[in-house]
Amino acid sequence: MSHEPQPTEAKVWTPADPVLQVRNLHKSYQDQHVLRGVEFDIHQGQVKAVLGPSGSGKSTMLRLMALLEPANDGEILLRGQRLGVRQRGTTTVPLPERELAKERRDIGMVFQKFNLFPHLSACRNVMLGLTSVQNIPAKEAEERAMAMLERVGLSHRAGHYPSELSGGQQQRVAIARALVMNPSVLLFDEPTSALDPELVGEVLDVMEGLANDGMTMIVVTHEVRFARRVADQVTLFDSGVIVEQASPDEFFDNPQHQRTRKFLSHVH
Amino acid sequence: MSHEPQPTEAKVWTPADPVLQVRNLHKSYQDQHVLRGVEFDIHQGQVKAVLGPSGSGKSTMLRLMALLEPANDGEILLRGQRLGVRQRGTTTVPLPERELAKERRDIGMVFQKFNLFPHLSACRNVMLGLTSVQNIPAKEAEERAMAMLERVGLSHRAGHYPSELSGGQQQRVAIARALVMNPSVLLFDEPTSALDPELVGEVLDVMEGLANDGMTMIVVTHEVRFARRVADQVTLFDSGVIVEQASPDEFFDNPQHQRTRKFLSHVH
Amino acid sequence: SAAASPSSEGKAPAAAEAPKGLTTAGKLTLCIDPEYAPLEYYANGSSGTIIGFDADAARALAKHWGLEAKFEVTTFDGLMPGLQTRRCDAIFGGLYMSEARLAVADAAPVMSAGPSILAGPALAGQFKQPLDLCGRSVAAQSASSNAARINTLKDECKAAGKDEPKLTEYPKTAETVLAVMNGKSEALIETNVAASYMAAQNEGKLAVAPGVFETDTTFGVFTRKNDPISPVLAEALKALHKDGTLAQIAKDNKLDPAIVDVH
Amino acid sequence: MEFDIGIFVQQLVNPSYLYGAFLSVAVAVLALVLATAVGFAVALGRTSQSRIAQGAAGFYTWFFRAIPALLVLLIIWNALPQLFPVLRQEWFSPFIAAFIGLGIVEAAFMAEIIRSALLSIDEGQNLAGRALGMSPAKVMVKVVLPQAIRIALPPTGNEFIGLVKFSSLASVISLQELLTTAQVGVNITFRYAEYYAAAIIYYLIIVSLLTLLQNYVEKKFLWTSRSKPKKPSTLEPIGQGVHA
Amino acid sequence: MEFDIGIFVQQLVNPSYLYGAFLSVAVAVLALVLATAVGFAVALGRTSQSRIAQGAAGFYTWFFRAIPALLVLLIIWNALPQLFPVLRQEWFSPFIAAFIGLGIVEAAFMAEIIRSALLSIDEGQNLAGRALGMSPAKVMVKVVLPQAIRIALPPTGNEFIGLVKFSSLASVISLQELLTTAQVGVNITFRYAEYYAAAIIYYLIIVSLLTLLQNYVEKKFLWTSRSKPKKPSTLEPIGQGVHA
Ligand SMILES: Nc1ncnc2c1ncn2[C@@H]1O[C@H](COP(=O)(O)OP(=O)(O)OP(=O)(O)O)[C@@H](O)[C@H]1O
Ligand SMILES: Nc1ncnc2c1ncn2[C@@H]1O[C@H](COP(=O)(O)OP(=O)(O)OP(=O)(O)O)[C@@H](O)[C@H]1O
Ligand SMILES: [Mg+2]
Ligand SMILES: [Mg+2]
Repeated sequence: MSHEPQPTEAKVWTPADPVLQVRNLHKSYQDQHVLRGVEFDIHQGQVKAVLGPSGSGKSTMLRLMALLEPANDGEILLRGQRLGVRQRGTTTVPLPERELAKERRDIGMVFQKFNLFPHLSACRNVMLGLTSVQNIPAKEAEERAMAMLERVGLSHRAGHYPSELSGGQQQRVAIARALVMNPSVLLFDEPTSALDPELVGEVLDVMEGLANDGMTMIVVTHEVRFARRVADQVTLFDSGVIVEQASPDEFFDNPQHQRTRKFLSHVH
Repeated sequence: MSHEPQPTEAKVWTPADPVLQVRNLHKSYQDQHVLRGVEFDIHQGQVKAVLGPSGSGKSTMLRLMALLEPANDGEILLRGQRLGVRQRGTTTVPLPERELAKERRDIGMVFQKFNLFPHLSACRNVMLGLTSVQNIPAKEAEERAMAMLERVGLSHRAGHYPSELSGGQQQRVAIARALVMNPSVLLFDEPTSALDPELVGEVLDVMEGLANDGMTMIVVTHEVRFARRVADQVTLFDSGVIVEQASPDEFFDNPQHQRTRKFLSHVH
Repeated sequence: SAAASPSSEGKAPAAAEAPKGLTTAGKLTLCIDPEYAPLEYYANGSSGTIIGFDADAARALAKHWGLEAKFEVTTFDGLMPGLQTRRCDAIFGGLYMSEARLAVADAAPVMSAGPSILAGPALAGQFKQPLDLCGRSVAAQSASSNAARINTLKDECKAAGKDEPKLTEYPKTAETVLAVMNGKSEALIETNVAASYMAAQNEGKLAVAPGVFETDTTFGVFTRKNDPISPVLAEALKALHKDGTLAQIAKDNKLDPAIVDVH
Repeated sequence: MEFDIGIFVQQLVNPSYLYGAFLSVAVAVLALVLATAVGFAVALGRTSQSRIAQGAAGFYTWFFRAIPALLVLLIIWNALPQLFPVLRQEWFSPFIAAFIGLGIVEAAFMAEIIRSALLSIDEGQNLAGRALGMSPAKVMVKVVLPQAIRIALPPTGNEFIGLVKFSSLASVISLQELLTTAQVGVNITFRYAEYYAAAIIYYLIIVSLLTLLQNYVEKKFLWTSRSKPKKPSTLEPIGQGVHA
Repeated sequence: MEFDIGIFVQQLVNPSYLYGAFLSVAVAVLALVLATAVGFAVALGRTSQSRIAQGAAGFYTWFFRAIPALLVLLIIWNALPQLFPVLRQEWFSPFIAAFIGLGIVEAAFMAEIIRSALLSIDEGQNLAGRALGMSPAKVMVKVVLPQAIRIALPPTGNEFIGLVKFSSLASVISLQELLTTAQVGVNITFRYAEYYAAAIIYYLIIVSLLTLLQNYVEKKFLWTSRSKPKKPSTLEPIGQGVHA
């Protein structure tokens, strides 16, 4: 850790501090200002549900947190350490792609469309990060992958290819693939909205299990019942800013903002 | 009308009789028996909501009713007239494709993925049936198409192409396209399940308007609130047969069958 | 320079009886591949009238019968099929009368010819006899009798205890010239009449090595096998030779008149 | 032998090159028209229910995919007239034989392009058309074909450019198109560099013009109410094609 | 002149045809390997951020799409050795010049095939790979390429069949492959029907074998745990290709 005093990490991080902090995050595409100063914290073991209308920037925020795209401004701190940049003298410069790749291992991501690798079996999908990023020998990687598939209830499908799995099964494999890397935070981008209604449950069940096991999670979702039951905190996102942030009961039963009430009347 | 007494149309049809009757409908694909004796009636101006798990044969039933595929067995009667076949002596033979095309005009269909013609503007999508099937002059067809677009609230988008419309707008154009042919029955196959949650409302609103205007409609949907508010009758479909058929209140609040209760616990 | 044949300026002999069954009535149609100077080629390189010894001789032949000459332009590959499909009555194309060809078509001799060796001016002087080519790389037009001659030379070299010549075959004569000028091959073998023309066109770069090979083969005018035209045409060519027409045409095309003495 | 700019320029403005280029393009256009018509029939055959139609169409594509176009040209020009005396007449010129021969071979490739374009149209389009009461033929003409054309356009454009270069094969049946014009000149004058350079210039111009035309036509098929295209246009369209 | 079955059969078993066929296939294989390597670089250039790389790659495809392969072969064989004396040596055989020349031209087409295959891979694949912490190169090798290969396989197979027929162009630089073998025979004997028929048989056999090979390889890329293929296999794969 740097001994130079730095603006946002003035004090040493302790486990009581938020594991992930987002400060004043901004992102623009061409002339479109998509994120306009997003700020929040999440503590170890917390589950945060993010709601918001289409186009409000939810996916963009997750991509930035997963270091898949650079922010235009603002900071993301993991255990007090700023991600995606390094200090050079008094200026911060973006990390080169190789260094970014290393930091990404600590943050897992699950996508709306699963994004499984179609040319690899379920087991090999889960193994790939271990063998090609962590350089773990194939045999050990396979054992760990199988254990993770067991955890999402799919060890009997390990040899099947994504095209042979239902949507719900694919998403569970995708969760196992992210989980096996042992990330500090797991990000979910509408993990069930590409699924048939009957398949949603099996994925939400797996996610609820993770939450109970103490995984730190940020979940963009439209599943109100899930948010109410599993989340520690629910957030409404609109036009690139956080409008409301509250406990599930507060959020759904006693929203403070007009915008939240309007949104809930659509989705609820 | 034939003077020979025929098994299923023994009596002359009167407006008090069901406008559409489905009798003992069977359909198999290869070794899969998808529809296994579907039976129901629908009266003029009624709205029937069809629920059921994925793969239960809902879409197949609609395709058969729209005469897009032949049934293996059973009958579909429109105003007492059997569709899709003609009597030759004592045997019934399937109609040739040209005759089928004529009968299809009387039954409109709205698809889950809209299936608008991407190479035609919204207005021309609606016009095509008039000009190329009913041989109506372009000028008159355009007027009627514009009136229909007005009805679904899209006359200001008439010149736009499908790729330039939102999903909700596309589905409304698709409804106008079916409606302009002046069908006796309108079939909907999960008309909102390909839409973003925020766009569902505008399509359901249009459909509710149609129902209020007295359109006879069969709607396969997962939108429980819509089914409850708009439908006259709700049907649960499972494994190719109708399991339960009741008024919305009966269906949702007091289902008779175990299968219905199980299904509702998932979707509700 | 379409030569006026002597028969056109001197006393015109009464036209001999024209053969029957011509492709086009009143015309003598000839398949020709006008890419072979100085026997047949376009006046302007790639366009214009077809000129050269063969072209002039064909015109004289037609005139002999009181007909008009008509050229059916074909590639080399298309000459024989053109004859077979009756697109033309005969081929005037600088074709050797080889045994294999005589098995499928008739031919009447029109000029004597033989292989000649072309090389850079310095090297050309060193070639005096066929065995001087042993161990050398030689370019030839593919499927030509000249290429076949190099193949027989291989055995002769071996018998003489020397290295075989290395033969490379190209589809067109122009590419054989290029091969020598680029140093891909040391020499090229080409029919004597065409060889002189090539040397003239590429003066300073290519020279003929004179007298390496005997002039022991014959160019013929080909007709369909056992076609009634065949004997008539042979007679006519004899007549044109006898009255000096062919010799004059050779002279007009800057060829040695002696080459038409094939009867 | 040095590059003689004078000869090069003289060839560049030589009308016989222009005429050769015209022949190349004309043969290519007619061959493509023929290939599209035959290819459409073959494509329908391959997607048809009838076993016989499938077999015949399959044989056609197999056979003409395997045979070099050069051989087909030689056969059409040299062998067919022996069987059909009508082909010995004056009208059966190298030009006609060339476009028919190239068209017949190209049809095997166009059939595959058209087939995969037809197959790529979503089945829902067919359903929607039939649900409106359109006859199968109407659905094909009004709904499927306009969309299939858009998909078939880029590869067809590439095939067309291929055909232009390909027409040089017709020199074997004595059609003196662009490349042959240069080759004949070379055979007499031995001025390789100048003659071939002139031909290259012509090819570059022709293909560039055709590519611009292709981009223009493709833009017509973007199906937007705005006039500005969605994709940036480049000189080279996506997809592969013939080359010669 | 009648068709002489004896001569036909004699040609069919003539080892020089077999050798010519071998040369055709060998030139095609090496040209395709070269074209894939160069084409991959050009495809990366065209999708790169750098203006210069884009321009250079764009120029390459434009130029070699326009120029007939015949001219490229003539230039490589005749002009390049004048500039680079090393090419005047013995090792620079017609065979080597042929596969380099055809490979360079074909690279322009392979570049487009590879580019569109790379572009067709869903961006989500890239995201998922990077989210796991893979470096861009790893993502390319482990995630994108295996999927792009599957998409590029059918058109590449077609290009390969085209190259086999195409290798006959190399007769212009004195490579005597299959078609040239037949042509030479025809010019010596004038027996065109028998010789060309023998060549046709060879082409049909070669292309049929290659098509079977292509189907076999494509089945390997179906990515199912079952061994049975999902799609019915046919002799002709979808997509277009070169033809000669
Ligand atoms: N790579 C990009 N380039 C340009 N604009 C983009 C890009 N990604 C997102 N946008 C724009 O940013 C805005 C926010 O998009 P984002 O996907 O983050 O929204 P979202 O809240 O996830 O919406 P949804 O619920 O539809 O997924 C949108 O207007 C979108 O068009
Ligand atoms: N054309 C077809 N060929 C073969 N099988 C088919 C075909 N169409 C449907 N099926 C099969 O018939 C069964 C019923 O399909 P159908 O699409 O009617 O179900 P569904 O109730 O509409 O389901 P969903 O809610 O997923 O749309 C499925 O198992 C499906 O695989
Ligand atoms: Mg999103
Ligand atoms: Mg369905």
